[in-house]
Amino acid sequence: MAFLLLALITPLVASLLVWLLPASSPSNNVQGLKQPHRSHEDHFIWIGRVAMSISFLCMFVLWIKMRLLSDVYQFAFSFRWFQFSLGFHQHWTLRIAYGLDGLSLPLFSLAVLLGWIIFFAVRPPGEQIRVYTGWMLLALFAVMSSFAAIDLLTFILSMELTLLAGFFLILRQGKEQHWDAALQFLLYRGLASVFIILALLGLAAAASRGGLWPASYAVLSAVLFHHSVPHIVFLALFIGVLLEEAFVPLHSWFPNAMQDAGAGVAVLLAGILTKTGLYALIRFGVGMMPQDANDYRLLIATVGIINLLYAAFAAWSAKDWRRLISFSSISHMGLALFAVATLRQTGMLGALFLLVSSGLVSALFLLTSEGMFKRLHSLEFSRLGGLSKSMPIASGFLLFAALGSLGLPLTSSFVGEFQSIFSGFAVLPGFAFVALLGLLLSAIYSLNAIRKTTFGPVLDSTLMQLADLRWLESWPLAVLSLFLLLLGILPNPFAQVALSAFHHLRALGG
Amino acid sequence: MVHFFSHGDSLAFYVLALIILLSAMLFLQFRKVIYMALAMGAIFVGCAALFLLLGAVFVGIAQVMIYAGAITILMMFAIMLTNHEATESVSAFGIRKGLAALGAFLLAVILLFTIRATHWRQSLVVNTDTQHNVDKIGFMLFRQYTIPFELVSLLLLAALVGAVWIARQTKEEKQD
Amino acid sequence: MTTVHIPLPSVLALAAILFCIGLYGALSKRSLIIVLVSLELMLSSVNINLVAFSQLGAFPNLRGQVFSLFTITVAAAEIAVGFAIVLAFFRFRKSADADDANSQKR
Amino acid sequence: MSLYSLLHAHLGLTMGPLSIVAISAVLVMLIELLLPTRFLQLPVWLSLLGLLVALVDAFIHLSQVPQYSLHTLVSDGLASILTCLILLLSLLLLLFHVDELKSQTNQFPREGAYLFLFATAGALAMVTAVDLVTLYVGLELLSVSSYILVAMTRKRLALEGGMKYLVLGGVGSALFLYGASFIYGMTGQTNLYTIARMSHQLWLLNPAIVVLSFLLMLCGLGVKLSLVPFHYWTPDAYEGASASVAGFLASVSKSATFAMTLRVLLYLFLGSTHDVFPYVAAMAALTMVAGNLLALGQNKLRRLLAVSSVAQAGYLLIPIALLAQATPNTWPLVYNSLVFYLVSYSIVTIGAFAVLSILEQRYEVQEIADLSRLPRQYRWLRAAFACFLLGFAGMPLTSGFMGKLYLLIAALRLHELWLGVLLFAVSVISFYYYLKPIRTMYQKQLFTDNGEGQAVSRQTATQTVIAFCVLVTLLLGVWPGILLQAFSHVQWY
Repeated sequence: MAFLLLALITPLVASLLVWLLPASSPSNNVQGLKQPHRSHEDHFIWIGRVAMSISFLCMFVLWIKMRLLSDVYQFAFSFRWFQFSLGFHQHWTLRIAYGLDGLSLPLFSLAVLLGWIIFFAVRPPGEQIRVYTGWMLLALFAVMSSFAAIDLLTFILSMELTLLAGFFLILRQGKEQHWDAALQFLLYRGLASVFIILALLGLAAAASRGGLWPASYAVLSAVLFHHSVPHIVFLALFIGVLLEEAFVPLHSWFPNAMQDAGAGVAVLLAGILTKTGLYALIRFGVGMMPQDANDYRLLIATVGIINLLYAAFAAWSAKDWRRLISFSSISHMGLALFAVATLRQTGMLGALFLLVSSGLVSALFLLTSEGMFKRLHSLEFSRLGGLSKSMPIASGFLLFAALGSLGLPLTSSFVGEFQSIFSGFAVLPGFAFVALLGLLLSAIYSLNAIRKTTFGPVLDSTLMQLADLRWLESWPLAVLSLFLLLLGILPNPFAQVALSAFHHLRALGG
Repeated sequence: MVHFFSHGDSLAFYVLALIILLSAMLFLQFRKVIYMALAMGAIFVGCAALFLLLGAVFVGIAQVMIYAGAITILMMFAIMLTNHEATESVSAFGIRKGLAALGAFLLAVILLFTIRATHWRQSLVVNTDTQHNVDKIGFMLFRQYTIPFELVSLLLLAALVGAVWIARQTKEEKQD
Repeated sequence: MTTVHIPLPSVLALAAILFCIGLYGALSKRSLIIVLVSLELMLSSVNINLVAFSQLGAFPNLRGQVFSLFTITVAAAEIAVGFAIVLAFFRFRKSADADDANSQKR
Repeated sequence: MSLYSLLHAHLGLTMGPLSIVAISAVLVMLIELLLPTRFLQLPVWLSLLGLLVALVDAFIHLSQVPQYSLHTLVSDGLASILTCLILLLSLLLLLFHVDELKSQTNQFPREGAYLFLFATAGALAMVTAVDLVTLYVGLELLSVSSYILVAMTRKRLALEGGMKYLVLGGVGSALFLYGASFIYGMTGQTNLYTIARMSHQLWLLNPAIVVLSFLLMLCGLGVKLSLVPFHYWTPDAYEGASASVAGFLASVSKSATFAMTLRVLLYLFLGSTHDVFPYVAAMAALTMVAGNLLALGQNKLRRLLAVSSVAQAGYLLIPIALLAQATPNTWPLVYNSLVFYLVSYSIVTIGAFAVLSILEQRYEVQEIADLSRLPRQYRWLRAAFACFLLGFAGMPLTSGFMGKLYLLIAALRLHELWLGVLLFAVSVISFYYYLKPIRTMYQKQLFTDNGEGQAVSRQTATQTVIAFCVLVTLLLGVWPGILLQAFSHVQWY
């Protein structure tokens, strides 16, 4: 418990600290205009680094102390916040409650890991470090807390906090403000949270007995296992998830936000924020409304496959790396959605692997391409070419990311894709076959992009004079690659933990 | 229909109602503001007579004094002080006018229909308590309705102060 | 005179017609003074209702008459403020038309 | 008998704050008449003192057992909580009215101070009375004082706004009164408690008249609440009035009228039938949708706030519409959610208008686009305004979110899901227009103040009000328990 609390609270405290510390006046910097690495707001980013390192270490402890095959929420703690009165002697008590199980621990860890990497790998322009660090820490806290929440209200509030922090992160970067992208983010995700909140309140109302509304996950899933929920609740949740995950045809906010975002924000968006929706679908949809999930499995599978294919084609026709990365992330999430629709333990496991590895792969892609962007100020394929000669390390990481993305054995994506497709063949063979074709597409577009960027003809001589990634830039990439490999080679510990969560989703088949 | 004229009371009522409605028709018909105001005065006097007929003596007298007296006089002053040649436009079948007419007409239809459809329990024998009642009204005002009575006095004060402030001329305006 | 032989529905109908005429006047007339007086007409028809109920209703009592006294008083206060605003407004525009009091075109 | 023991007596409980406000109104009026013209601010400070005493009195008696006196006044939970709220709001409004008086552009007379008190007394009467006559007189006391307050600066827009408000408000009270006259006619009573006991019988005898009088009263109150088919006066009145008066219309007036609406509809009609309340639901839906759509096209700040208050009135109507499904067991839910949202909305409104008054006095901000003229160093003012706008929109961590969440929970609990869904859907739309001013404020081409703003004396009072409102908005957004906990001990009726 102490470690979970510590892991959660450090970013929050650090964020408050950043806001409370005075902003240093820019006048110090008038003399040294050309000092990209020594900024007057440097200490802020160090606050972020220290905070996330503490969380990162706590995460390891949590993994070690996690009891396998236990289907209760571990490290749980809660405190009462307030009550909504529902009538005479009828209350809805709202708690702030945290805990972890096999489903949330991997995603929680993904958030911690990527947050930690973000602070070491990305440095925003000097005058914005304070604002950026403050919001980023808050966003990380919010997303970690939404994974670790075991109470409806805690989840809802964390989701809303994510919205707020994400909005300001997208808005305040670079020289000018990105109102359109930020507003789009706010509207789409705001609408998503509207649907999800409605669904969750409907869930609580459906589970109410004698005027008491349960809000803790454990009680909810216990009560709801024996009672059916109106279909509209599940549909509201599903629509919310589609919006939240940027699924086709509700996806336009995601590539737009990614296009303008700085690298740190892009990693946050593609690596973590777009994973909350599927988490909610598994947690609430499959976990608490198994009957509805079963009734709508064809719909879910269809949407998943459509996304897989559409986003793969869109990624193929993308003109630059950012767009390709965003669509490839959507495509992976489509496969994960399909895996969820199989409603089998293997499928769920596959989906979870896909979520984590897609986060890792997107981050690896984004950070590597950011290294190129810093030197070239462009990520359009038409301006890249032959980088393997001048930037071998960067090209290597890019290639590795592409291989991870297309699901090469020994990477974690392989495990995910294999299990998803395997589970799919057992339940919905036709769909699984189409999904397999979609995976071929993903191989095509990733390798095509690699070919254009790293091999291919050198377009002009400036490309030849680029310096390769320095040690400071490349070690975070190495860490990411390491985790990608580790999960691919030794998936078992991870799978054991995850399976403990799926055991108690009793609705699932083999 | 026979009982219509079976009593002097109801005969008097229908005559009064006719007068009131006639004045109302004239009010709607007139174009000149001053005539409209006069028609309105006639309606108010008719209402006062109706109150007296119903036996509400105190209310009737109050109506004569306040409406037919004070308010009509005030209205005349207001018309004379502003543009006393003003007329309502003749043609104007504007949207506002049309909507207002439609709304008022619909409301009238609904009201009349509901009133007609309802069975009114009417007490034919009137309690003498309710007539020749000035002293009883006074008692009520100071017992059951003390609070609203006090509040109304506040209201009159506020209206007095406010009206004086808003309507008075400032020095600059006098120089114009 | 201890009984009043006036049919209650007729009185109510008269009040209803007057109320609607007042409503029409308040919403459609251009002269602000006439608009204000139309408001008074509406309140006056309410008074007819109250007095009628207080004498002819199912539960005849004096409350209705007291109520109508309050209405009359409040109406007087309201119209005083109204006329004051009309006068002040007239200084600006030399007009007391509702249309001129509508500088905001929606 | 000392004053203290008088206040503790049976009567003092129910009419203590009301009589304190009324008496101080008259006293201030007399003092103002005798005062030389150079004491501009003294009446306001005296009025503030009166309100403060009344607030303290109301607060001391907050947890007392409900009392009923003089056939008209009660001190049940709704009355005492709303009394506290109204006094607090008036206090805040008068406080920033002090700064308005100082400003040269405004020409607000010092008579305004006690007119505020008169209006507050009317509002207090509306929330404490359970008698149709008293309710009507209270409503009119509030309304007539408001008409005067709106028109008081005697500028062109003010007179127009006042006139429009007076005409439509007059129609509204006539409609309400007409409905009330039928209620009286059927029962021979004006007391809500007595009528409530007869209301079932009433329904059995003549349902058509019951429905008719319900609709008439609803429409009449709808004008005062600026519900949608009757909202035309709202933008004009808000635009013409000075900022504090507009804030008064949007907060005090609305709170009192909502409390009165709840009480009247509950006592008069819930005993007879639940079938009339769907009309309220329809009106709430219409107001929410139309109000939000109208607000999308507004370019002036004043009008934006005015139309947004129309939309907010739609949200506030939801609990009353929920009465259709409520049983005595769940009435507290209706009361709780309504009053919680009233508190949150009123505080946010007053904050917004306080910011607006600073903006208008210093930078003559009228249009939303003018906000870009704000100099760089007004960081706190901008943040406060953003906080209030987000509070209106219902952003998490502000009280608006908790208020809307509670409304939603109430709607779900009482099986009116569609109202809840509609509430959230239009809230999403509302983000668009509430973000417009924020967007303009935070655009990058901010400049530093070269002293070209109006030279205005320091507006300490207004700043205090703003700070207080921000604090409450955030506090209720983060920890609504303090208020909800208090509500759970309240005996609402």
